[in-house]
Amino acid sequence: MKLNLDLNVSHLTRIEGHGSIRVRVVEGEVREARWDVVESPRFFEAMLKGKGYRTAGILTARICGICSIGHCLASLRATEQAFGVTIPPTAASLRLLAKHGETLQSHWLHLFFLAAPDFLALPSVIPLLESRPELFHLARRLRGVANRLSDLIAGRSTHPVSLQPGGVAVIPSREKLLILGDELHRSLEDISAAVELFASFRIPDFIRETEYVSLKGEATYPWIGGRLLSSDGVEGAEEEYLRMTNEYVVPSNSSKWCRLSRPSFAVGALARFNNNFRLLHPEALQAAERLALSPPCHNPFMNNVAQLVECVQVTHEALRLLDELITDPQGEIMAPVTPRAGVGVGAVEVPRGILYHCYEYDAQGYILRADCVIPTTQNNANIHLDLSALARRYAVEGMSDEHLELLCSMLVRAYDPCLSCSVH
Amino acid sequence: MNYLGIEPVRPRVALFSFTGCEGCQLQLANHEESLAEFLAAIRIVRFREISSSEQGEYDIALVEGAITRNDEVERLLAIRAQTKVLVALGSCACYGGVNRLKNSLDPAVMNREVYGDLSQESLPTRSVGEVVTVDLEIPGCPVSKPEVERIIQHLIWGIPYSFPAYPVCLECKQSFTLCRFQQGELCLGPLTRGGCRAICPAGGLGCWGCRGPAADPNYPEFFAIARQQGFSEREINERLTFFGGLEVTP
Amino acid sequence: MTPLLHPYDVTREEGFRAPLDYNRKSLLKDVDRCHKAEIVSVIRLTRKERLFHIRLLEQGERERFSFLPGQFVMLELPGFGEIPISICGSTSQKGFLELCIREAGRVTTMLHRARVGSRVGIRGPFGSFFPLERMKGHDILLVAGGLGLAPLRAPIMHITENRSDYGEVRILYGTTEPEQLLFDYQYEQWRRVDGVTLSLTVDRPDAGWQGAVGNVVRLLEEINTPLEESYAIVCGPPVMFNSVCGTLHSRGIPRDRMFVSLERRMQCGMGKCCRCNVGSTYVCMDGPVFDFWTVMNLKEAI
Amino acid sequence: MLFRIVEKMAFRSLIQLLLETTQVIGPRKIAVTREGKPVHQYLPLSGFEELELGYDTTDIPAKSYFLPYEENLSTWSFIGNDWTQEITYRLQPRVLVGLHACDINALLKLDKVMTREFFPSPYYISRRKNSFIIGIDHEPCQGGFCHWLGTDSVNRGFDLFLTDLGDRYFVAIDSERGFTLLQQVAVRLVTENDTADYLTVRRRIASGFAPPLDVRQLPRLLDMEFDSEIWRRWGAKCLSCGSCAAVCPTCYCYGVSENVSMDFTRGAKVKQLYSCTLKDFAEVAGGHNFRSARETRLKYRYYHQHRGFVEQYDEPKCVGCGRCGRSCLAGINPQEIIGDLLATEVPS
Ligand SMILES: Cc1cc2nc3c(=O)[nH]c(=O)nc-3n(C[C@H](O)[C@H](O)[C@H](O)COP(=O)(O)OP(=O)(O)OC[C@H]3O[C@@H](n4cnc5c(N)ncnc54)[C@H](O)[C@@H]3O)c2cc1C
Ligand code: SF4
Ligand code: SF4
Ligand code: SF4
Repeated sequence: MKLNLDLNVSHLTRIEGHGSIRVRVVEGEVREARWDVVESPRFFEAMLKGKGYRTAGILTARICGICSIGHCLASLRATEQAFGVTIPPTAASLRLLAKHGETLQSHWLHLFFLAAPDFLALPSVIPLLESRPELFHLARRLRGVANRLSDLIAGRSTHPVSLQPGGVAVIPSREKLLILGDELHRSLEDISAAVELFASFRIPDFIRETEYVSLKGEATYPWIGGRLLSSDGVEGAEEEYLRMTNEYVVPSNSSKWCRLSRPSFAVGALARFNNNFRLLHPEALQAAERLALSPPCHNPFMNNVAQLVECVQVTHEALRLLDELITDPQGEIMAPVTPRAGVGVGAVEVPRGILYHCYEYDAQGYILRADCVIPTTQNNANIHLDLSALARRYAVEGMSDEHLELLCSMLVRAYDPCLSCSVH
Repeated sequence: MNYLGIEPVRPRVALFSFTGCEGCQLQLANHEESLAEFLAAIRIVRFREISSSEQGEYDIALVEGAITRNDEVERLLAIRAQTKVLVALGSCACYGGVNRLKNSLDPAVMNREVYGDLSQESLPTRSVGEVVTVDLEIPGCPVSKPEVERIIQHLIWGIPYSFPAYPVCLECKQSFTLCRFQQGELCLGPLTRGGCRAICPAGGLGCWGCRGPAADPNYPEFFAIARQQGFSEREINERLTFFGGLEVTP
Repeated sequence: MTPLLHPYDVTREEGFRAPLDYNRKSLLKDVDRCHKAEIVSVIRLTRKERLFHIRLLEQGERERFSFLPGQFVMLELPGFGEIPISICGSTSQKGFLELCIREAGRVTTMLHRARVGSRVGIRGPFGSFFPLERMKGHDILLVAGGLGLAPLRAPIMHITENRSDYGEVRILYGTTEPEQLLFDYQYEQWRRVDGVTLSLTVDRPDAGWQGAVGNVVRLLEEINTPLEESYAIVCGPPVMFNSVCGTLHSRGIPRDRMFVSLERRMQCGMGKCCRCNVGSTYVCMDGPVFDFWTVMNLKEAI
Repeated sequence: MLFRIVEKMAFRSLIQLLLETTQVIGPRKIAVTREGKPVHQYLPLSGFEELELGYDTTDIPAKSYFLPYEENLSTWSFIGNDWTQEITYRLQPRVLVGLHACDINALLKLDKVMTREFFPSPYYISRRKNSFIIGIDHEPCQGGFCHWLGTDSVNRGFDLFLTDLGDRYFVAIDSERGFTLLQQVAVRLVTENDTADYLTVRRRIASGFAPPLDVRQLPRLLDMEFDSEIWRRWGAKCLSCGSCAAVCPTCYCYGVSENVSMDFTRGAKVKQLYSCTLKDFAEVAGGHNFRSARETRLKYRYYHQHRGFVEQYDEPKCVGCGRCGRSCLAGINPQEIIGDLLATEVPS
């Protein structure tokens, strides 16, 4: 049993943004187990006020360099809901493709660049270039396809250009779609290799009963819009997002916290998996089985695995969408947009969980009020409580300081937190 | 490459991020075709976003993000004191970027709106160059990785790099893209420094000016054109202030 | 299916693959291919200027290569760029070029780091030349400012090597500071040639400076023999042209007997890129050497 | 020159036949402007249906198929202290169909610069000779002034040239390969009837033009008006964006830059078409700029078009297609500038 411990990880590495971990055990008792976001606050909600509706999606993309497509899509959806615009089906397919590109590039980034080094006992992927080049190139290839998918559909993988109010502005040529489909198809083999790699990792075995919140899929695994669902049984419409999030400010944190049925809840790949696993593609289910992930799973470290399962899912979905776009004659991609006064909410499953944008517009299409609730914000309280539980369990078991520090860091990383987002 | 008898040095590169979206850092991990070569040409000694390793000294500091808090000012001063070359990476670092939009708001009101009674420290946004001396600015939101690669090569060789002097329009035409103005949209292409291959107009969006001004921007004529094409002062200025690098209408 | 149109291969054109000689301008050749050459020695002239001795590697190319004083080559640093540089050595050196280069930007900085033995590319020679044939039997005035001595060195060498063909030869050279004087190790040699005089001047003398002080125009004023039958060659920064040529004209030299070498941005040397274009004139083809009357007619030439 | 008649259906088969083995480039509609005007560009066709021969004009000329906006002049491989240089030229034939007289005249002017006298360009020549050109007669386009410059018709520089006679084309044949290719489909000899119809069409086209300005004085006027306030007035508007030269079918000036791959083993020498209106066009190392003022740069563009080229080749470089004026956001257009220089109103 461990009597005293003072763990202080300031500016945790291999996560997006600046956050710190603090665990203090005094005489065998966990006195403090904190997760604090110290990122500089950015005030996007205030900046959005008074901006025109065409600016909103472009501005909010800049909240996050990793999930800019997701922010842009949530923003566009909020705007379109407020104006009562329905985008053409082809545009919806293209948006979903862009979204899949982002999910893939973000998940691969997290899995290989941020999470994997812990399992391989390395500080980063860079040394792999010399020690295990095949792994480095596997990661490089997988991210490459993902980025090219987003680039092709959204015009650019970071800070998209073609996603605009009413639909999408351009549709890539048939030839380019074909080339990309081919490439994506060929990446399936690499994905299998990634699944095998992660199957060989020892994922820490740690369970804490958690409430999981995500979009509720109807016929397909959910990504953009729809009803909201919690694993504790709370359900709501997209517009009722406030009821599902209950944001509040905590001292010494530039990011907010959230709660629902319990003091904390979790969003992200594991939440989506737990709530919607029935809608997964057979190949994705098979990967889940190979990776020993089965619902409901309450091990936060398994979020990594859920992300990998989603990579399989999304690649197959993207292949199907590409196929449809190639075989079906392409229709309209832009619906007319006329501003009107109103409120709109857009909920989108971004890589780290469910993201909400809500805008109130005046009749000319200028924003009167904006609210964005970000996945990491929703996870903060849960990370905090997980840390306490983890510390309690392992500190008391007498784990070494270094090992505990690693485990705490891995726990936070498993959530793939995005702190620039969280202080938007 | 041992060319001309010159052995290329592998500079030690450190990455630091301040207020921003970390998208520019992320670009460094992108461009997969040449990622391995890129990582072999330099020695990354600090890259918090993807690496836990932190080793000693560095020759080049790539600084991303704008400066909006006192602790950031202190960190930045320490970096300046340690590095030979300080590069502002991305529009936030070069111009303050979108973060600058908050400078026109009342800080107290803004803080209350977002954080209620538990207000947060936040200074008016400054670019990196407004706080310390900057050796090189690489604008872009996000930066273009091929361009960053070229610039890193120039730093390795120790020879001057020059950005295109021409505005976005040239590459826009050269990409067979239809002028956004012809489609009835506003575009800052005529004012903005080229080199991005006019990626936004090609994607169906006017240019928002992320790369700052071209060599000889003709502001008066641009304002005249934008007004004559029916864009309101509000629209024009919303666009011109967006990334903080351009002038606004008088 | 047999294609309806036949491919055309330009490299099959007659003579396309025959050895490349840039003096034969009208032939269809792969004109962007450069002769490979080696830096055989580097001499530091000043802080910013070095003299590079460059030798074409291939013997045939070495034998074919011939130039006239005033012409330039495009010096290629593969991967870095290609720049126009006047040949500043003697026309009697075969396939062996002397280039005096100032560290100014991308390519030149890189070149200044190059070691002996490095391989560069040479295309050329290009451009017009000083009409030394026409000048035979006349007095010659060579006026240079700053880096302008580099293009002047080729005619100086030609004249000293063919001394009996020319009358009095006066070299007037000025720089801002004494330490910027190029080729100072050769002044004694030039001065010892019969009938050649060399006068130097600087704007800002240092403690050890014993020569004249001020602009090169001052040196001109000191000449008190008649100049009407002289030819003049003037090289230096554009601001120098008007004052020097103006003074020379007032001393009786017709404008079409004074020659200057113009500098413009150049990317090809072959009258294609237009960067050196002044109106209808390509500095790379019709120049860089022009008589002063032509220059006056080229709007904005200086 | 030989002449034949081709039925429209036969012409269609000819294009389809070509499409099976060869890249075919022709005017395709890519968008409509906010005023609802269709925009056409010369682009590779995937089927005959995409070809819109009745187009008014294209925003971008056919130039880029002969002088690409960006091209690799050579590539380098570095081996230790040594290097090798590799240069390739176009080998594949292709067809350009639907070029108007101005675009073919533009090629004839480029031919003068690129194929004659000094340093013929193998890059250009290989593309030119690998291009099979089918031109077409058309009604005067909006904003063109080719008839001021005598480029509204063309007698050389193409393989086939069509004139639309309703159900059939009157075809002028100017090359052996054009004549041979035409044998692939049913053609017939020209009858008196065809000739009469052809002349009617040509008369109709000619009558569609507004009266031209007389531009013969331009070379001298450009010298005389070198310091004119005309340039200050127009120059103040110029955005130095280079669009005018980019869309000009005869502007050929360029810049060269070289690059090295990230692993330092390969390099390339890349040519990019440039424009004399761009700020650093005449800038040299050390920062001196021979044309630092906008008005000077704009003036030189006109100087090269209407004086420099005339001095060299006895004809202006401009073909009067009007593209530079149409693409200029600042409304700087050759008709008005020429009008100002001639101190004449421009007839509309
Ligand atoms: C006919 C002629 C003869 C010359 N002779 C000499 C000589 O003997 N010694 C010498 O030191 N310099 C000479 N120069 C100038 C020399 O060409 C430039 O200093 C050189 O091009 C600078 O290249 P950079 O890449 O170092 O500079 P950067 O500023 O990096 O220039 C980039 C590119 O711009 C072009 N460029 C820039 N400046 C010039 C310029 N002045 N002239 C032409 N192109 C330019 C080149 O393509 C160059 O690669 C001559 C120029 C001309 C036109
Ligand atoms: S779209 Fe923008 S960048 Fe492109 S030509 Fe028009 S104004 Fe210039
Ligand atoms: S087009 Fe404009 S906004 Fe877009 S990348 Fe280029 S400079 Fe930036
Ligand atoms: S004339 Fe017009 S198109 Fe040409 S550079 Fe000036 S503004 Fe651009």
